[in-house]
Amino acid sequence: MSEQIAFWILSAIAVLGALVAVRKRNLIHGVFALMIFFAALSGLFLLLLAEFIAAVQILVYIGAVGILLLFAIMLTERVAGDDGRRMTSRGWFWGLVVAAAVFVVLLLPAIQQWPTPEVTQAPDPSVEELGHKLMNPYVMTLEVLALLLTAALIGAVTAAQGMRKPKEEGSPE
Amino acid sequence: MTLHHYLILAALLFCIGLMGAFTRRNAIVVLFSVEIMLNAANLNLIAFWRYGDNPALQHGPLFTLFAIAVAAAEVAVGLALVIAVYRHFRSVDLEVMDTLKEE
Amino acid sequence: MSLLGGGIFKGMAVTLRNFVGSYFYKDRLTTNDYSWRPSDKLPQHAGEYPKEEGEQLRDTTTVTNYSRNFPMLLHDGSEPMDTIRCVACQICERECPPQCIYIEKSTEKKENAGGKPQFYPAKFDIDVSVCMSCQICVEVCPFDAIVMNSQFELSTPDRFGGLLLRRDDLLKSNDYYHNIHPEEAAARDKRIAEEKAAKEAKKKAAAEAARKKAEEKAKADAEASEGTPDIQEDAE
Amino acid sequence: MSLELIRDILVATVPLLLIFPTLFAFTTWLERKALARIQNRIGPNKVGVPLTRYGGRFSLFGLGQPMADGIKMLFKENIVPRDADRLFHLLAPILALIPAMLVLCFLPIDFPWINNIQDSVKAFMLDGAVIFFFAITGLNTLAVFMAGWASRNKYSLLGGMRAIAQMVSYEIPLVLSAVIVVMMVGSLNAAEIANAQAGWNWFIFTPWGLAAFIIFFIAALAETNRSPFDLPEAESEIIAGYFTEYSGFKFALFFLGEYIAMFAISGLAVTLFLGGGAGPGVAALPWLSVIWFLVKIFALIAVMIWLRGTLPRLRVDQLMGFAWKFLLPLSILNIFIAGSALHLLAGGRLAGLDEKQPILRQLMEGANPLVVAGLWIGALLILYVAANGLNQLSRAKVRPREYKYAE
Amino acid sequence: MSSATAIAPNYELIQQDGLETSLLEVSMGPHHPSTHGVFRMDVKLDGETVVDLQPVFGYLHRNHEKLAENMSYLGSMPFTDRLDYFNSMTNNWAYALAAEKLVEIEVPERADYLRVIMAELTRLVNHVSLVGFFINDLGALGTPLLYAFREREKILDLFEQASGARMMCNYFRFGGLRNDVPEGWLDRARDVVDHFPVFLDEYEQLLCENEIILSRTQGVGCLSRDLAISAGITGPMLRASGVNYDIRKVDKYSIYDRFQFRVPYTDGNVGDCYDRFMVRMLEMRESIRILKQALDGIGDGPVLGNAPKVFKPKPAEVYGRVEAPKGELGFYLIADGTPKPYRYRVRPPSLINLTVLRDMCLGQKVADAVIILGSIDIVLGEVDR
Repeated sequence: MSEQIAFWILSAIAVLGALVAVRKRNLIHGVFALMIFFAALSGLFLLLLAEFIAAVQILVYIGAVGILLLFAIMLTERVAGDDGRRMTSRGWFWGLVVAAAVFVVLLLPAIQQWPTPEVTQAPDPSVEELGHKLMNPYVMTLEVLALLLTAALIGAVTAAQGMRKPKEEGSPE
Repeated sequence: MTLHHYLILAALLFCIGLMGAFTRRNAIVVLFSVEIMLNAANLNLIAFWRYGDNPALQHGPLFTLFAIAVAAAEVAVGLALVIAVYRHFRSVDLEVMDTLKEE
Repeated sequence: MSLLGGGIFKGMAVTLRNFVGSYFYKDRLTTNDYSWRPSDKLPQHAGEYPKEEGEQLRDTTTVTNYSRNFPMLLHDGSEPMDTIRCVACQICERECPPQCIYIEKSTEKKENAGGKPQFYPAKFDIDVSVCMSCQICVEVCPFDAIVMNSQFELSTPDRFGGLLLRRDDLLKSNDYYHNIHPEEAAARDKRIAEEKAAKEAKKKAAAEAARKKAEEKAKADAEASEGTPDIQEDAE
Repeated sequence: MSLELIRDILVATVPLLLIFPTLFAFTTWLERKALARIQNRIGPNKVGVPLTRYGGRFSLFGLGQPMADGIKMLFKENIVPRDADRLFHLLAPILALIPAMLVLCFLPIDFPWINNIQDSVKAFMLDGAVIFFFAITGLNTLAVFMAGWASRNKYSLLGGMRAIAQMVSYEIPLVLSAVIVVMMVGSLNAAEIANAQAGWNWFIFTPWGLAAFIIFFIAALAETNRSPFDLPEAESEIIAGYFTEYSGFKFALFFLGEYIAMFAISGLAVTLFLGGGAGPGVAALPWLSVIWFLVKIFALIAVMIWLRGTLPRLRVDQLMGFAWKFLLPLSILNIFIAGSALHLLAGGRLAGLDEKQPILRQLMEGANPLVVAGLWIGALLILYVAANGLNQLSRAKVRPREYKYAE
Repeated sequence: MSSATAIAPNYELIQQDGLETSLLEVSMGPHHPSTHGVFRMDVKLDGETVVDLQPVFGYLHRNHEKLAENMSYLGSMPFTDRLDYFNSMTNNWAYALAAEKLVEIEVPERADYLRVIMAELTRLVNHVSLVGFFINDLGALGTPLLYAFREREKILDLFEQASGARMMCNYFRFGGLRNDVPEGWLDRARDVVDHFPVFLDEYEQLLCENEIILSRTQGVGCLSRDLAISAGITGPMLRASGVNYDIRKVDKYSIYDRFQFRVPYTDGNVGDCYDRFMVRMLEMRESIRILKQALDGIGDGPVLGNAPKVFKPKPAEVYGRVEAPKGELGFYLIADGTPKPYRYRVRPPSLINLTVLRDMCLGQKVADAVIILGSIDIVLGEVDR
């Protein structure tokens, strides 16, 4: 029972957060709505017994991605973050239609088997198991991910840099 | 709670993201939307793991973990691109960036 | 090479020493704990500070011979206006740097403490919201009529009227002056006595010399020199 | 939802909500008093219950001061700048408080009353408590940014930017030094980590644990914006940083959030390095562990106050340099040292160990004292040399100077 | 989007792809916790870096010079207290020196000794509280400042006993001092002077080796020797930039030639905030040396010569200057034969030392701008007059 209440509340927050994030004119408000969405999703993960993923969700999405977005907005827009121009693109109507169509398409397989049986077995939420899995069969993936993150880091730095000439030797900061 | 609840929620979130990506002109909002879509997919993965046949294998969390890591990299690079574009066009409006378009 | 972070640890040792020391050595403290004092017993004059248990004895915020706050007018006897020293010569009014003194001379003369008829201030106002306690008026006064008071608790809800001290507020007896600035007052009285004696001697000599010439004229001269302050000789 | 569940939730949470704000009030008093004494002042000593009209007051060293402050804060005018984002201006202090309060749940404080409540309420004793802790303390950054941005004040914005940069940077050494403990215990569960240090097996009594503790403590200072890392609220530079435009109770909430965060991060340090509730007499009287836990937290807070009374603050570039060029390499090196020591000790025995027990302790049992001493000296020497080298590298080049005297 | 027009030589904002970072204009002051009075700096920031800085002052302008021209010579003596309100004694002295030159008044020996004692005590007060403020600007939570104020308090108590006021002493008169010091004052002064080095040792232990202070101050706000000379900088700031110039040594005014003391200065390599801080710390030790000698050498006698209170000097021009704690404080008087000066001009060290603020701050961080301002040691009463 409590699980259901939690699910409905969390999913309402998630949907609202996502909608506000997408529709809000003020970008900073949008980022914070996006973070609420992330937080609600993290709650849903907890509800699904994936507590480690929930923690990672908060850590990465709110702690890192959100902050990064805030910084990007600070760097691009003016401090206010208010994007005063026309906010929707020219083909917005067709975009809406396509999105709705995709929703229907995605929904169809789910509706087909409508009342599904309740699931019986609960997974083991232990983080330890996850860690072992990461170390044993998926160690290669982990390494590749590390490489990818490093590459992304370097790429991001080089893409965003170039504002200043490299400083001459010995010149004070 | 059943799997379908989560699947429908994920589909809804995904479509909200899609709608944002289609309808907004601001590059950063498009980035938001992509994130929302990725998260919806993650929710699906976890839900399938939770209600699937063999949760002990931990496939769902592992996959999500990798997806989150990749998404983080994507945001970093994406934002760097937005900043680079902003520097060039002095705008993050996607409709301004049409230099490759044939006139 | 010094220890990494050694300077920080040294500084922390100093603060620790001060922390502990403040409990044991009262002279480390800068402030007095007067919180036990009921509000109606708070000091009114500079001299009323501490010297009770729990307060620092080293604190030197006591009355000194030279502590000054706002000026006051001296009188010698019991009835202020009969023995006021001020003759309304208005030198202080002229010299006051912030010009906070306002004097109106009386129209007729009245006998002062010495028994001589003198002008007196019909009005003598000091705006203490302007006064900056510089003591210049005291220094230029040729009659030792104005000196510094040490009362400082003058706060009032009336900003203009309350801070404008009238002649009668300003009049204080010489005994009071002796009470608040004993050393300074004694020195001043001694000097006045000396000057008086010298003047009397001079007067006597002058009178004797004059008697040889013409009695009336000499008398008039002596009176004139008494009535004119010394300062005017300097100002030449 | 049954009544029992609600009761159990209340039993589990309400005491936390009462104890820590009370301790916060006490800590503000303690800080003011200690700072005053460091500065050779007396500090708050007046607030109390007057006994008679003329003097005589039951003041008890001014312990009533926090209450007076609280009342004052409550009745102050709430000023919002005209151009401020009113919603965010209101939300920021609340958001600053929530994560700080939330992470308190992860601390393994064995309150006697939570032993007989349902397991589902103890869910906060999560398997990944440590990682959750870091995740949620990271949210504080957002509140700070919100406050800085919503105030529409340049100083606030500068403070908010500084806060974000600082918190994001120092989170890394913070987590990396916690990793050492996780490595040694083999668990992310706070309670398990605390249990692994029962008796005197505190992790601070290992060379890498000691180094990690120092790094952790320094990073924790930066995370909680304490001196010498109080740049986001640097008074002499940017007025009060992100809460320049806050007044009254909102300001008090920020203050509360900051102190609760101090408790939380000190509590984590106690859990990770100082043995949790371990201490003399715990075996006989289990409730003593709560006392010990709080005593250790207050010991750390006392050091924070002491540092605040002594040190000036760093500059913003030095602050970032310190995190990235000094603490980060050191903590990585520390992990390497701990790992290689583990392998050095283990040799071939690694496979035969019981996974449910702290790995390192099993290895250290029965080790030669000479080896242990060698490990201590070796590890600390390497770390010290590395620290010195890093210090030399990152220090600004300054030409030598000489003071002469002219007769 | 404002562009940085004037940028320090060591700081270059390279414009590439037409991008310039938008600058943040911050008006620091006149009510800012660390602006040392009602001083305002209009700072343009690129992130945290200062790209432009415009000092704005005048909030405390009180028409000091014109007031003095409408007042007798004695009347402006109390107003000189208000110039540099930390060091009223040296302000008085500089003015008294100028006026004494004008009317050629001799000062009794005891008065000269007392003047030296007061001036050096003032120097201790100024330097010790400056160091406290400076460290406070660095971000220490008032601890060094309060230690400094405890010592300052002892000296202010001495001032109060002698002159009746703690800060606005108004103690010097043309031809000597207003009154003699009270009985036992010299012993108390000796006591204070003897204990001061103990405090200085503790202070140095607290501050001089602290790594944070070193890294914050070294290499920050460098003032080159040439710039210091050509900008007319005086006082400890000039000596920190490596110029050996002290008016006590150059003019040997009053009886300074009787004392053995040294003037600390640097080799002029750096001239940064740390040098300015250290030069002041070292100067305090020398002041204590002077004080000890003066307290031992003082004899009995009158403290005020037979000087008139109000006078009409012959038409003349004089310039009297002393080494105030902040630098050269000079008074330039033109007399036209009336009891009031025709022209009365103050050469305030604070204002002239402040002129190089912009040169020192450009390219530094905003936090550095604060401590550079702190290390200049200004008092707005003197800057704005």
